[in-house]
Amino acid sequence: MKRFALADSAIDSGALRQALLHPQAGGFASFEGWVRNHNDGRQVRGLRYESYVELAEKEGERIMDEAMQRFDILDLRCSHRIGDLAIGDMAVWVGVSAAHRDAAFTGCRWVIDEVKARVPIWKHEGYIEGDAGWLHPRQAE
Amino acid sequence: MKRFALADSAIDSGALRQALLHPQAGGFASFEGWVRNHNDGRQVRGLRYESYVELAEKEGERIMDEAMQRFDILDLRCSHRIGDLAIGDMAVWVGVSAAHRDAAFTGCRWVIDEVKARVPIWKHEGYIEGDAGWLHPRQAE
Amino acid sequence: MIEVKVRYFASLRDAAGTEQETVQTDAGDLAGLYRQLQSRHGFSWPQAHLRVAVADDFAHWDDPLREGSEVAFIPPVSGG
Amino acid sequence: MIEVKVRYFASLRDAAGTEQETVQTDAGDLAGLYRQLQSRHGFSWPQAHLRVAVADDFAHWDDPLREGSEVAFIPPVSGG
Repeated sequence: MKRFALADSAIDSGALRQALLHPQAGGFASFEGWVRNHNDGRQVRGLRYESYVELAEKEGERIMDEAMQRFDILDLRCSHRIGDLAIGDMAVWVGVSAAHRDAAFTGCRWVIDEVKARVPIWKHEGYIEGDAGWLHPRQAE
Repeated sequence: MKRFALADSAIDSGALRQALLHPQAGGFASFEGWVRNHNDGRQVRGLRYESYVELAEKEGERIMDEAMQRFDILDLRCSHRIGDLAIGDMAVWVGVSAAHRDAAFTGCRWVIDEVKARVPIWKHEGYIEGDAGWLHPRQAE
Repeated sequence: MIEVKVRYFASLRDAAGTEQETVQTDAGDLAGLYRQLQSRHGFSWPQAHLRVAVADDFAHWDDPLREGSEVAFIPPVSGG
Repeated sequence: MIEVKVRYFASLRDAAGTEQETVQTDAGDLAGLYRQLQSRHGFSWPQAHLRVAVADDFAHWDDPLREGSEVAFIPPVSGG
């Protein structure tokens, strides 16, 4: 079963959440990344996510497996958009269910941090001035 | 505007989330408490939440105001069920939007912890053996 | 003697057998009122484990009682 | 000389002017291949800021190159 997915159209977070319902679950933490209208002091018009799909799917799934090992959680899902997005669109969704809220929060936070650091997806931002550029933050070395 | 509510029927988390959409928001963290089928080693059949409504609404709203002051967040909502709930039902929902994910996560976690510690709501659990009882955890003193 | 209204919640309500009652009391403060009601109803909660509210807001145990006050005793909460 | 396939992403693709190309190379390892392509395309990325993949999985810069390998150079990621 795959827990991580790339989505080339709007993420259906309701369906992802539904898969995490579990009679032993007492807590469910989720995170959504939304396209915001500003970044690093510039006004953003919209953006495009590109991915190295084959590797992104593998690495995303490895993050899901590691989270299941590392935290006392019941299940989790993550979906990341690729393609063109407008301000306010959901770029990424992470959901984690657990017996207790502490593991749900910690697992959810860990997953989004790992996805941002490890999964080969790149953001191409368009600015209101008409120019555009790739975001390539320096990795922790 | 009220950000905290007691709900005597199913929480409409979609509508609550909708109120938090904001063009400056880059991150949205949410937490749901679900009624789980076990607690403290006992099998739970269902539960009932009772509240001191007048004070719970005031104290809940104070927590919302404190969170707005304390964290770099854009907006938040919290709703807590009262009345009879079955296994899997949503007991509480917290959602927080922020420019960056760190504040969204930290604020969301803080709110659910404060709500559980401070808002006069009591859980009456029914067990599969047929008995039932109030949960009155010892407060941090 | 003054008359106050007292509200009970959760296990305190079960122990009192009522959601609320009107009480005649000569207690000087909220702590004194709780001692009187604890002995009348046999509440097992020590005062240190409870909070107290007056007129729907949290109060201090040494706040004075006033005629007509609406007092609530609040056992440890368990929402969430 | 061996023949390998190279894929580029994001700003590296813009700089190379292509998503992928077939390359004849005598480089002994992935680091050597990047040095050759960096000089050919004028990539501004130092190798230390990139990761490298072979056959759709992460690889090490000192892994040897094999005939037919599919290599990808991965600039710092920015998902989320």
